Amino acid sequence: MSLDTVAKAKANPDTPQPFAELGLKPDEYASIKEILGRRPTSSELAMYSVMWSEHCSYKSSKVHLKQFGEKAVKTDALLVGIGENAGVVDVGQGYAVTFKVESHNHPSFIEPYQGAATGVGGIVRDILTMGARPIAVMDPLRFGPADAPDTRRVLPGIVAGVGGYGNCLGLPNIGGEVVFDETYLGNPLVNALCVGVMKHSDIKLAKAAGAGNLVVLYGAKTGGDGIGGVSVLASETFESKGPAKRPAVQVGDPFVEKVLIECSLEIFAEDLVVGIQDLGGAGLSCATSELASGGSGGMKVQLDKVPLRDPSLSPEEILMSESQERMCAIVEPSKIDRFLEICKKWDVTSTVIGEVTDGTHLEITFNGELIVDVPPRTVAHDGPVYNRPLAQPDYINQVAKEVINPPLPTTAAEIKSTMLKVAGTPNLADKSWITDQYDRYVQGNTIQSQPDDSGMVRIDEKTHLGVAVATDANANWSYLNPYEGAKLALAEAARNIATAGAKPLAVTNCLNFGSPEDPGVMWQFAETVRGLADGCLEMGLPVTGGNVSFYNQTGTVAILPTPVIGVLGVIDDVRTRTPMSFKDAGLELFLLGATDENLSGSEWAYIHGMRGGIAPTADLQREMRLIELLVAGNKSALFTAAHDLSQGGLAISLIEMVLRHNVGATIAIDKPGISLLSETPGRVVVAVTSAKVDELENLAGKHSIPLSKIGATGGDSLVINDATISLDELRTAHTETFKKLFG
Amino acid sequence: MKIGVVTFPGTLDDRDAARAVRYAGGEAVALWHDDAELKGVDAVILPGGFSYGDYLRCGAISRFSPVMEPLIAAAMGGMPLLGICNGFQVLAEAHLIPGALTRNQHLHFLCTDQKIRIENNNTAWTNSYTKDQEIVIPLKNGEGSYQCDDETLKMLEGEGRIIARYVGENPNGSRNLIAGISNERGNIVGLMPHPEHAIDALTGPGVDGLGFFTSVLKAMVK
Amino acid sequence: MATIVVDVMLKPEILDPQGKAVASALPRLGFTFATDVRQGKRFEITVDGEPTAAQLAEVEVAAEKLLSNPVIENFTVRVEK
Amino acid sequence: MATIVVDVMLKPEILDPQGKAVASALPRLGFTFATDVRQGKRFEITVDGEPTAAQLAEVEVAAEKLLSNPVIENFTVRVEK
Ligand SMILES: Nc1ncnc2c1ncn2[C@@H]1O[C@H](COP(=O)(O)OP(=O)(O)O)[C@@H](O)[C@H]1O
Ligand SMILES: [Mg+2]
Repeated sequence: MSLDTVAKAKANPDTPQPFAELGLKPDEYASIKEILGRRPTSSELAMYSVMWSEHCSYKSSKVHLKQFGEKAVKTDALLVGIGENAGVVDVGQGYAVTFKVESHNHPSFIEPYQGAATGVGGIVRDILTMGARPIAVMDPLRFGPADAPDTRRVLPGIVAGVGGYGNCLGLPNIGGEVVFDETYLGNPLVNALCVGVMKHSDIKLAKAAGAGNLVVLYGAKTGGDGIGGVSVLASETFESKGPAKRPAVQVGDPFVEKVLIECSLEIFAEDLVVGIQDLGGAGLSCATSELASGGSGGMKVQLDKVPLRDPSLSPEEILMSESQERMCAIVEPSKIDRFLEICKKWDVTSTVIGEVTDGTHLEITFNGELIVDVPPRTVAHDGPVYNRPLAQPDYINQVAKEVINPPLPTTAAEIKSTMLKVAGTPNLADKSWITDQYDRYVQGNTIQSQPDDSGMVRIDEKTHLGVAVATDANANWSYLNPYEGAKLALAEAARNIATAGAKPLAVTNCLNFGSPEDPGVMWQFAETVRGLADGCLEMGLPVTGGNVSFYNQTGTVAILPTPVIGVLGVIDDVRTRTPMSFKDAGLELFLLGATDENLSGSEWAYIHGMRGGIAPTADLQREMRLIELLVAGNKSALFTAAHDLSQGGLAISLIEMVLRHNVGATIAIDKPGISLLSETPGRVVVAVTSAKVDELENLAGKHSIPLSKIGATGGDSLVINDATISLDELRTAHTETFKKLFG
Repeated sequence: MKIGVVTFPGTLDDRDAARAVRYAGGEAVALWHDDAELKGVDAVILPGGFSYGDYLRCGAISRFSPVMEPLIAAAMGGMPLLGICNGFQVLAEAHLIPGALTRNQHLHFLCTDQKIRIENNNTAWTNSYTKDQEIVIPLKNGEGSYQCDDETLKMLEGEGRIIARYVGENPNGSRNLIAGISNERGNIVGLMPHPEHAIDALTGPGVDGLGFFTSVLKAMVK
Repeated sequence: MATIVVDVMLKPEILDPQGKAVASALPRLGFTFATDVRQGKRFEITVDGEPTAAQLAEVEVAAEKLLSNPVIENFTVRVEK
Repeated sequence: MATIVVDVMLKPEILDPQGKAVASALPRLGFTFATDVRQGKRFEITVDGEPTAAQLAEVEVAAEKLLSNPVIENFTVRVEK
């Protein structure tokens, strides 16, 4: 079969086409024919099939995600909302910040290093595309059991990939998560978050406006990367002359991306582009159709002009290729020379591949023959929408009946052994084995990074303005109650920012779930979105963007529902941030927030193989009062330190605080088992000087947050009631776990 | 005092190095790898990063950049030249200082707050420190293990050209715990850890790194 | 004592950033002979005595399992000299 | 079209942490054939037509100047097949 053209499609309407192999349903194929009034050409079929895939079209999630828009609070702080590559938030002083989290789960299971590396590369390009300079990355990760052989294959590779790519780009890694659970064994989660900063006037959008403007492809050459999976079939079906199997794995070139970033920022600074789009999933199919539909719809592209790394690629493959490190810009003819000159300076390949027209169709030719002629919106935005059946799974009511009663320590010996166990359990142990492989210093603006509650970067050296970001997901709670789980993760992320004194401003999310074709999973998903949307509305925080990753399951077993929530906040003067720990003896330690019996879904229950029970209910009004208290206390320099309580409860928070600067503490608490191990949300440990205790009491009273004194700092041990654990012992337990597991 | 900071494609810590120069009271001048031009600077810093992606060998490709020609000539003539991390690797590849930097023994990238001891405070870049002063500055690299033959090592030791040594456990397998060395004259220094990330306690482990930059300003006054 | 050599190269269709960097550095230094450069790994494995067929078979397995990543790389095994 | 291969290995006296890591991983996987492993680089350089003597001499120069670092590495150049 030679080149399939629009003319041939009209002449031979009945040529059979491999739509099913490309993942399209018969009715989806039928609606393509209806849109076009003829059968699609093979290139059009390629475009529709990738753009209408779950990954690109959000066809199963769309009906739910629209709540983020519908329920959203109206806020002037949101400069660009959901729908663009990433949302943009006003952080004051003329600065805007953009941030987004995305998944690269499946590729990272197949090839951990490259999968994770290209995950970082992809999210960074999303941020760059908005016109922003990327300034930091984070990496929420999930793995199978820490001691499983496959985790030993997957984890070091993923960590090396995140570091290998991010370090080479010069982006400080300012935080992330590492959680182990057996449901992730065949489905590790690699979520990557990037933050970027720009001036308001620098915001760029993906739109191809202005007839006569040029379409420029720049960056790496196009190869056969990522035309894998379903598309391997496609390339066989399309009879390319190339290698029988196109690589399903994409290999990243972080050096090319670093140069692409600097080159693009120079181009933006001279205001040389009208619109811009990165090439991510679905490659050119996505970039051209999205740019065109961002404008009037008219665009002409000469596909044979695309610079190829592999000359054997067919037009269909060029359209579908997911080769990394490419961007597509719309440039006015008067500015093209300067554009190409800057590309040359950076040694970046750039090619004019087409132009914007005043028509309404995206027309793509190959060697002069018309192979695509479509209304671009139908490719980019009008994909199928499914209202998938959903049903509360049976396990929900079953696990709710389970009694969660792990053994609780009472004697001094039990308290000590519990603390050492908590310090060393993989989910709570020191993560430096991982984070030491990431550059946290580059750019010289990192104020907080691991092991702080949130990452914080300075964005203006003169005014000291900064932003803080935290990501959180509590999959155990989401499993028990996805609605509450989402709200609780939101609250936790917001709290993690507020402990440092930053004011939460905006939310991003990456929703990792099993198969949407499973009504139970779909219910988990719907409940999660409803919870997050309700939570954001209540807290007055807009969702600025996010990502959905479905089909994370091994056979019929889905991963725990894992909504990773990222919250971004602003702090006017980073020099005044509240640190997570103390350097001095003689400070008083208080707990903000009351402790109930919340062992369901706790790490202590997980350690004892207990998964059921009833998740806590999120009290967002209380969370907001706590956040206000923390921000107000920071403003008045009340706190010497503040640290959030979450997974692992008070036990691990105390451990982290005393080990940070090697200053111990003496703690006196009632019911030590529950006090140490319960994971009641909405709690923070703060350290204040004795002179500030009154002020703290007043502030807590004013915000109606329970306050209890739990101890004081000092010494070279952590003393809890009559149990004494030396810091050395505690440190060994906390730090040896990862070294033992991963070498 | 003008101090040039070279940017190669893939350089990352150029802005940090320029900031450090400013903090020390100097004027930072940006130099571009492709211009064989030193713009009248009094000293030059080759900053850290992954120039040319660290492909082939770290520093191997950058070492042939046009800016290197006038730079090598100037440095041979006594102009102070500091190579930090990737810059150290460029100096070694250009054979301005002996030895080579190889893969960390543990094969991982390592970012950590590292204690080092300043063993020679008679160079253009270390005269602000006292001899044997111990300081903490970030170390961050994947190929920071200093290697050379026995003869070179003996020479470096004998001539006091090991300007800084790691204190405590060897972080990367460097011979004799070498963190930094100088040329014979003491104007060219290669240093693996990053003083430019330790000039402000807000953003680094402390301010111990500032001395490298104040040193060169003093050296030039002399 | 003999040396078994395992050469590991990225599959031809996989992007090779290192080879690419070398290929573009060569002409800058005035070397114009190369139309393409690929960079891979070479393992020199020392074994006692002459390598047996069984040993070589074992090396093949090790090359597949440990020395290469079959998702993106090919390898060859041979005895040197 | 021919392929010129340049093999670059660390000099025997230079520490080779990658080779060492492989050597110690092999027995853990049950492979006992190796008494030592060294890891180096292999460059496959594609040239148009049959390589000439002049070209090979040029490759030698490039190998010495760019592809290897003589302080720590040795190299060999040969035409494959
Ligand atoms: N994959 C990772 N990358 C970077 N930082 C991480 C990663 N995993 C954990 N961290 C950091 O380690 C610290 C402790 O992690 P964790 O216990 O999960 O925090 P929290 O309980 O506040 O959610 C945090 O600063 C977190 O950002
Ligand atoms: Mg926290």
